Amino acid sequence: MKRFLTVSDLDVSFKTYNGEINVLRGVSFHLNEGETLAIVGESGSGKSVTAKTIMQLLPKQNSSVNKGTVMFRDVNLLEFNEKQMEKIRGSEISMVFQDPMTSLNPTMSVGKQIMEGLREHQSITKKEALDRAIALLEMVGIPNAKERVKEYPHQFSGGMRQRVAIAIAIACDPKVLLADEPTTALDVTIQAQILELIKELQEKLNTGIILITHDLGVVANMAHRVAVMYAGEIIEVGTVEEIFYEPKHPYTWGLLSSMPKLHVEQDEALVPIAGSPPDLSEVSEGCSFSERCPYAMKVCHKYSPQPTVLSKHHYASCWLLDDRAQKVKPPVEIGEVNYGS
Amino acid sequence: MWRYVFSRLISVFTALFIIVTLTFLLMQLLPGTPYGNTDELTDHQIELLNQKYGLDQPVAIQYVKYLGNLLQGDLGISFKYAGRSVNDVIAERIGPSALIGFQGLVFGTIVGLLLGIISALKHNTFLDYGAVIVAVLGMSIPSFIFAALMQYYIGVKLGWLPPALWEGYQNTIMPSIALSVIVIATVARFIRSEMLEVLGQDYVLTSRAKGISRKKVIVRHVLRNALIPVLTMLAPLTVNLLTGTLVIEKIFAVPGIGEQFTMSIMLNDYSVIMGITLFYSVVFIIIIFLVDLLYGVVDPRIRLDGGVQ
Amino acid sequence: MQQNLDLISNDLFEPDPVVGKVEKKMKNRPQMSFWKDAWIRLRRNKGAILSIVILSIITILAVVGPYFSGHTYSEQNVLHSNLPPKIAGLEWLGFNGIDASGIDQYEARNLSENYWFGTDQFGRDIWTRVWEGTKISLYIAFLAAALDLIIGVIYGGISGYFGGRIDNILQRIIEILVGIPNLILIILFILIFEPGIISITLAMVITGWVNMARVVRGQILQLKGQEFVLASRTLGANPLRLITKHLLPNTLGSIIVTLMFTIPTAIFFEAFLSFIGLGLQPPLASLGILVDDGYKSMLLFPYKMIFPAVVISLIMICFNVLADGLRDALDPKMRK
Amino acid sequence: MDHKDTLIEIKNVKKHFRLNKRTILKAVDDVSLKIYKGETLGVVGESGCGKSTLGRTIIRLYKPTDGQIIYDKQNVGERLSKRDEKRFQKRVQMIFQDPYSSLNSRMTVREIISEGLVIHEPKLTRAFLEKKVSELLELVGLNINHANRYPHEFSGGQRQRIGIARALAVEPEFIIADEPIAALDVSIQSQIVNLLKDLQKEKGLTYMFIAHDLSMVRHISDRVAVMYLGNLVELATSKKLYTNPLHPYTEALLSAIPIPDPKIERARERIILKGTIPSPTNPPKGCRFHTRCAYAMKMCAEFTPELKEIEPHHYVACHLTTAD
Amino acid sequence: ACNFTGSEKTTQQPTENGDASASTDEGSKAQGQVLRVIEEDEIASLDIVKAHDTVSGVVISNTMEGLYGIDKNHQPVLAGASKHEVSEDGLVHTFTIRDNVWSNGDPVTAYDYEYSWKRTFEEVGYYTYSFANAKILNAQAIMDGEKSPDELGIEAKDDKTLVVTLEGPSPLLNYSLAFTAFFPVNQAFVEEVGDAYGTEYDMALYNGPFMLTDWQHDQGWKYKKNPNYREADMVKLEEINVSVVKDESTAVNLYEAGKVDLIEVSSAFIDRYKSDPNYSASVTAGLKFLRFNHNNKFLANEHIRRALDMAWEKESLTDVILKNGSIPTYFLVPDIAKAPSGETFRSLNGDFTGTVEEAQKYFKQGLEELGVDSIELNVLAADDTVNRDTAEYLKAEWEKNLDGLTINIEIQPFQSRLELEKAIDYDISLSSYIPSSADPLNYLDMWVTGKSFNRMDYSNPEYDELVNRAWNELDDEKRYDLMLEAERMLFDDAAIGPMYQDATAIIRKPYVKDVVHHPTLPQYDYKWVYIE
Ligand SMILES: Nc1ncnc2c1ncn2[C@@H]1O[C@H](COP(=O)(O)OP(=O)(O)OP(=O)(O)O)[C@@H](O)[C@H]1O
Ligand SMILES: Nc1ncnc2c1ncn2[C@@H]1O[C@H](COP(=O)(O)OP(=O)(O)OP(=O)(O)O)[C@@H](O)[C@H]1O
Ligand SMILES: [Mg+2]
Ligand SMILES: [Mg+2]
Repeated sequence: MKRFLTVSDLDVSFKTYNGEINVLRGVSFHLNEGETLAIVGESGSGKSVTAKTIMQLLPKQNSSVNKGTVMFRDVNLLEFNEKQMEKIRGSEISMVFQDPMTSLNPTMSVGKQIMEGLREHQSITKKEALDRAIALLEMVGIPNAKERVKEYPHQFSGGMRQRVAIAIAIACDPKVLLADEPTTALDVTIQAQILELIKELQEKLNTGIILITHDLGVVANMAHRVAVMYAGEIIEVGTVEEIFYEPKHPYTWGLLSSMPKLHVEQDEALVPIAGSPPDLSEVSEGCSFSERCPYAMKVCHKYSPQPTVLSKHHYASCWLLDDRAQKVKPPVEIGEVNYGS
Repeated sequence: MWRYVFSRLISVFTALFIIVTLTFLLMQLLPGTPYGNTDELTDHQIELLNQKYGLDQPVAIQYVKYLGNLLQGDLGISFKYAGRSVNDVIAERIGPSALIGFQGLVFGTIVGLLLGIISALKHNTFLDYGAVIVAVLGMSIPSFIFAALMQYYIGVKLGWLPPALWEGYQNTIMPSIALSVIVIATVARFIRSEMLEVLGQDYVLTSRAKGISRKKVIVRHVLRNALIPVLTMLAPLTVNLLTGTLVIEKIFAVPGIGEQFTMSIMLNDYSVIMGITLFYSVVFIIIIFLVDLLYGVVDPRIRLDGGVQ
Repeated sequence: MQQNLDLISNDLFEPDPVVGKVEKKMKNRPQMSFWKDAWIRLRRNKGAILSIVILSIITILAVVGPYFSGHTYSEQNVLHSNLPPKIAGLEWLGFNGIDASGIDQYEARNLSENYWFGTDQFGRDIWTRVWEGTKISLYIAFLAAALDLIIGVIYGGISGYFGGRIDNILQRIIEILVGIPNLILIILFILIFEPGIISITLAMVITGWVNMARVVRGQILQLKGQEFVLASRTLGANPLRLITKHLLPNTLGSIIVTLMFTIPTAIFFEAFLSFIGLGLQPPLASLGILVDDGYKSMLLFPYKMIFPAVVISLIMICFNVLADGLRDALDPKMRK
Repeated sequence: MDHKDTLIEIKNVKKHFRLNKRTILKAVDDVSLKIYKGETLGVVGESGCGKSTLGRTIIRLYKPTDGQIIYDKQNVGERLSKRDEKRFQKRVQMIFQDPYSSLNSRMTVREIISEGLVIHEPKLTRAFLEKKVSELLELVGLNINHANRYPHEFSGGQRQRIGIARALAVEPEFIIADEPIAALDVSIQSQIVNLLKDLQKEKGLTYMFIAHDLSMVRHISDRVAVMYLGNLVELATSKKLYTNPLHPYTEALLSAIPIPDPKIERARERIILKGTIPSPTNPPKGCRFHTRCAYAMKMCAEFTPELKEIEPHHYVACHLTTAD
Repeated sequence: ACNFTGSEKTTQQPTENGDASASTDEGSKAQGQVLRVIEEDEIASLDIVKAHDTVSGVVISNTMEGLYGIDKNHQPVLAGASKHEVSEDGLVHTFTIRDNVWSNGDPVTAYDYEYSWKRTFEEVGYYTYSFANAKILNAQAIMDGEKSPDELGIEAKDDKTLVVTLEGPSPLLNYSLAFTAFFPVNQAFVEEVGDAYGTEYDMALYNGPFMLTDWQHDQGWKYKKNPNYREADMVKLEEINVSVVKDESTAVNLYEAGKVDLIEVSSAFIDRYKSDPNYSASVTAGLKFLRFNHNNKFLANEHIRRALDMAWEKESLTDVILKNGSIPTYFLVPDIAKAPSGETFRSLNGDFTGTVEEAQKYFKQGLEELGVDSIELNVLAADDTVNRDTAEYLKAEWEKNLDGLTINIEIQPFQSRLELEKAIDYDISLSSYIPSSADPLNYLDMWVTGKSFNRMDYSNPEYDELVNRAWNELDDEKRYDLMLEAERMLFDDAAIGPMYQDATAIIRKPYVKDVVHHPTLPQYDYKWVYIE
């Protein structure tokens, strides 16, 4: 496996009326060919921003990338100009945007929207592009694709739009697919179908996928590795097994334990993580999770932890991993419980 | 769709009917006679004239007669251009008006689009301010001043184009440009404002994520979504341009219809007034109708036949 | 930040969970409505502020300018007719009293008095007339804007929002209003009404707002199906609220731009009305009339047209820059 | 759960959209069900099967093409008087599926959340409103710091929470939640779900909970309705439905739930639905699912199965079960 | 170059210099004897019955001819008639028609005259009043509906002999006969084309020095020399190209660009050309004056009227505002016609001038008589630049010089102003008059009680009597005495306020020679023009 997308030490900030907010703070990760990296984490933690930074699609007027590199193969995408990016976007790296409702042009038929990228990057005729668009729509499970290519996004249900967005993204067989919550609006059967499709695509083309999602089930199904984000930082990375069975960061624990379990009685309340996410406009001292962490120590409020290497793939940034810290046990469910239905 | 077009047609005819009726009635109130200067005509003679033209009859009868002729496509005979039929007067004059109007519209739209796009893309830069100022000058300085300046400098001093008259294609260039000024301003301003709105939308990101160049994104995605208000504003402008504009036609001595209209109202040339009003209203209603249909083409979400619920 | 791990003393590793203990610090922006917020944003726009300043200066000059010159707008002195502009100290800017044929008219006629903007053919002071005219044209501008906002926006809002049959009827009414020749109505007005500001106002009421109504309608047709509107409807918002709070704010960009077109149109419409007798009574003149009059002798006495045209253009440029600023300020997404 | 009061009864509701001259899209086609006071009815189904449309029809955003919607003994599917309408709007609220387009980009979060309050009680003081907004924001895991911001400054999940706060503001008794949590991370999902449940307990709220996340649906719902292509195909208490799904579609659905455990998830078998998904503009004759059903019989293509109560509180529309 | 006309029967070839960028250097001229001029409006009609605008007048008078014509010195001379005999009592005039042909080859006969004149009455032509003024028998009665057009006093005895009968002696007859209204038409042709007569260049027949060979509606038309004209060898121009240009600055620009040879200019442009050698101004018979509404409470007072006439400087108006060579008038009858003694009307009657001081005195007196100390008056003006400027000038002057006077300017569009004036619903009106012949009697006749031009309810029986006598006086000397007295009486009453005698300012290329510009309508005569 070749490591061909490396994001290192990315700092991104937005100017708002509340002052500058540092949305990404030293985000680093890499992606190998043919691999799926899932990014999970708090909503608002910067997952979408990370993806947009890679694509260089942040809103120009109020965002700035302060630091870091995005190495694609051996070039730094952040140094690319618009022209060079245009070549890359859609063909080498493509993205499915989070919101299916607004990410499609309301005044262009879905077919045209799919064909557009195709015709931009591949020298094919209109007819071929149309056939391909219909095929793509069928692939993502839209019935009656021949007729529906001519329809407009508002005539599609949310889930259908999302599938259209996916069709657009995979149209040119990209090397890297940034999928920002590609299945949130889909029901499970279609979701399964789409995930299958993505997997096939991956196998065929050796595509690297960054999958941003909240659905840990999807993560379990799809991901090879998982990165957990919190407040603009990656606080833990590891293979999917490592994250699910041996998570080391208290936030990851919190995430995993707040899921509903099919075997648990439904009257039992879910266990969310207490508190609310930090205000990114302030440069806080210490670990950003410290205020919500039940295991926090004094040091956590003072110094921010550095990634600790736990295995070849597994890193976590937490003071608990320091030798001096008391050993704490993760909550009961983690790693032990069988989720079978 | 057809049902909609049909019901729309009915209401359009109703509107036309009301326009014709009201104009006919209001016209009766205009002071004076259609015979021009009647200083030296005796009362008896005016009576004779009224009889001859049927103006001695009650308004209601005149009106019914007018409608009758109208249904047969006969707009009557001009008073001022004695003996010439209004159909002819309009037919002869509409060509030049429509030609320079159309050229002005096309030219203005193209230049306006370019200016507007530059403005929006270079938002709040000097290019933007430059384009804004050009557009604002275009709308705040009346077109006849541009026309006169052009005529003097390009037509007389430089001699590049004929200063006026209607002799060949070159004669259409300056009037068209003069007419385009307001179009440029309109399109540039509206495109700028709407594009800024649209550029912030998510689907613009999607299309850019496809690797479409900014230029193409603008042309294919942004422009179209920014088009609705431009269309709305251009509609009446188009009507005005195509049906002739008084000053520009006067300055460039273009034998157009705009000048004719004012003239006939001033001289009570009843049949010409009615004829041009009708003509104008039909063009107006058709263009507005087309624009309404275009709304739906430009933005398929718009459905005119549906109410809120 | 690579800290030296050894610097961190061991005692720091005592548990100290704070969950639920610390009250969230309230670092809050003062409560602001959309409008107040917009105003704050507008204040940061240099162009807009400069425009406000220039517009204020113009407004002040419109009020006090006529008193500076020592002439009234109607004072006629044919001995001083057609004098080019002359301002002591600004000769290098062209304010040198020299006419198109290169003669210093002030010397030629042996005049000691300077007319800053020159004089017209009646020997009236153009400076005074320009500012007097500005007063009227500003009134016209505000009137046009008010009509647009009051009639046009409401009309268009209702038409677009309710759609269907109401829209159909309202749009046909507009077509009728536009279809009936304006000039006939105006001539009838001239017969019935005294010429003056009220007549101008009435004439503008007939169709001055039509474009605005159509623009607003078009926008609202586009917006009314959006989910945020539906959301508000489920909250029980009545049409008034939906239109004013949800639809119009999202249409403001177009409303403002349309307004910017109505104003110059109105200024020259007034000139037209005055020319055929419905508007102002001469010798009172608005900027539009001054431009129209000056246009006739544009090549020989360019200053007669240039000064009023510059003032109109300046007003319009300021309005537009301000409008653009306003449009940005009213769009939360455009904030910097 | 036997003796519950019916809060809302949907009788043979249809909602058809006319796409063009010839095509009619039957988004909801003849759906009948009851929702009891204080319960949570989960609604699941394929995307595009008409869940949102059903919800929107109930809340009167769409006028039903046919059928009745009886809310508290009143048919709200038809025109209502101003007063009744207002009352209805205060009692029933909706959380919209799309957190992006359902927030007005020109309003601050404060204005968005307080809108309902202002509409229904125009006389509220500023201070009260402020307090209320602050409470609501805390309730959904945001804080008053966010009140002055505009929607575009928020992430998808944050926007969704704003939408939830907006719906809660008027203290409705019935909430139609159209995928309220799809865009949220699990922690906040659980926070919201807990919140909804707490509110339900406290105030006796009723929910119609539309979602794709079947584990969450199971967790929150008392009963679950399964829709397919505009029809209701199965309706049962969640326990029964999850343990004993009767409709083949439900079965397929349940088998496809992704499980957040990599080992199991990868080893697992799913029922993969075959065949193309039919279009709501031209639904298949007979049982609408028959084109993809593994057990389809001849009669399925001929006759439309009726929704029948197979066991207490368990309704299915399938010839397989009724044939027994 | 292509043509953009809707008309299909276009025969026009693009003119040599019609092509853009041809030659723009000043003074470029068309080849050969071609004159290029402009008109400010379209020809209304070529039919003398229907046309009563200046443009049509010029075209008709250059392409057709009546019994009399006007010579270079603006005097009537025999034209279509070779002989004119008058009966003793001056009532029966017998004309011998000269040999001449219509442009279709038909001879011009006496019947053509008879047919034409009667047709004018039948069709209610605008100029029937000039028949009445000329005292043609029964003209007035027909106009009043008391007699039928058939009974008009004209009869063709044979092809060559035409007898015109008058009601009384008519000192102005010859002048009148040169006017377009008295021209003949070809009966056969008129009856053949019917209503279309005069609507296209080929829908009319010509018997004058030129004939129209092309007419693009609203764009222009083209005259060609008429080879069959009786004096064809006198006509030097081969062709006249006329373009319709309504805007004055456009006309100037065309002239500057060398596209036309002759234009009229007014105030703003006169400044530019005043010292140009090609500039010339020629006075016309047109008079601009103030009508006072004699029914108005204040204006009924003679002193007020006199004050209003005297209280402003007429020179400034003509020299500074109008600048086109107009002459300030302190009289009614301009100096155009000469008395038999050779003296002009003005040298005989002098000017009725006054000073501002006198005006102020009169005004005070008037106010005292009225028992008020301030009055407010409206000035009615048409909505064109000249009238507006004049009104503005007057308002400022009056208000400056006459204490207690407030003037409101009331601008009205052409028709409305006319109606208001006719209804005598105004205080002071800016009016103008241009007679069809420059005889003093035309001017004096306006103020006779009940005349349609009076329109201000001025009535003085003695004056009426004087004018009436002048109408019937064939002895020119006596007639002049009567007229002189009448004018004095009018000014004694301060009945009107004369302003200025209009002039036309022209610039023309130096190679254009002998353009004759008559003081009365129609003004332009191209018969003698040639290109050098
Ligand atoms: N255009 C913007 N202007 C200002 N702040 C922004 C902008 N876009 C995003 N943010 C802020 O950046 C942070 C990260 O946003 P992002 O969209 O990456 O979140 P996310 O991790 O994708 O969350 P979710 O799962 O809810 O989509 C949020 O706090 C958001 O408020
Ligand atoms: N306004 C509309 N006009 C036409 N068709 C519509 C409209 N709204 C929805 N539809 C169609 O109705 C069907 C049902 O849509 P609906 O939004 O109810 O699906 P859903 O079950 O909510 O799906 P999802 O889970 O993807 O949100 C879809 O086929 C959709 O295309
Ligand atoms: Mg996101
Ligand atoms: Mg939905």
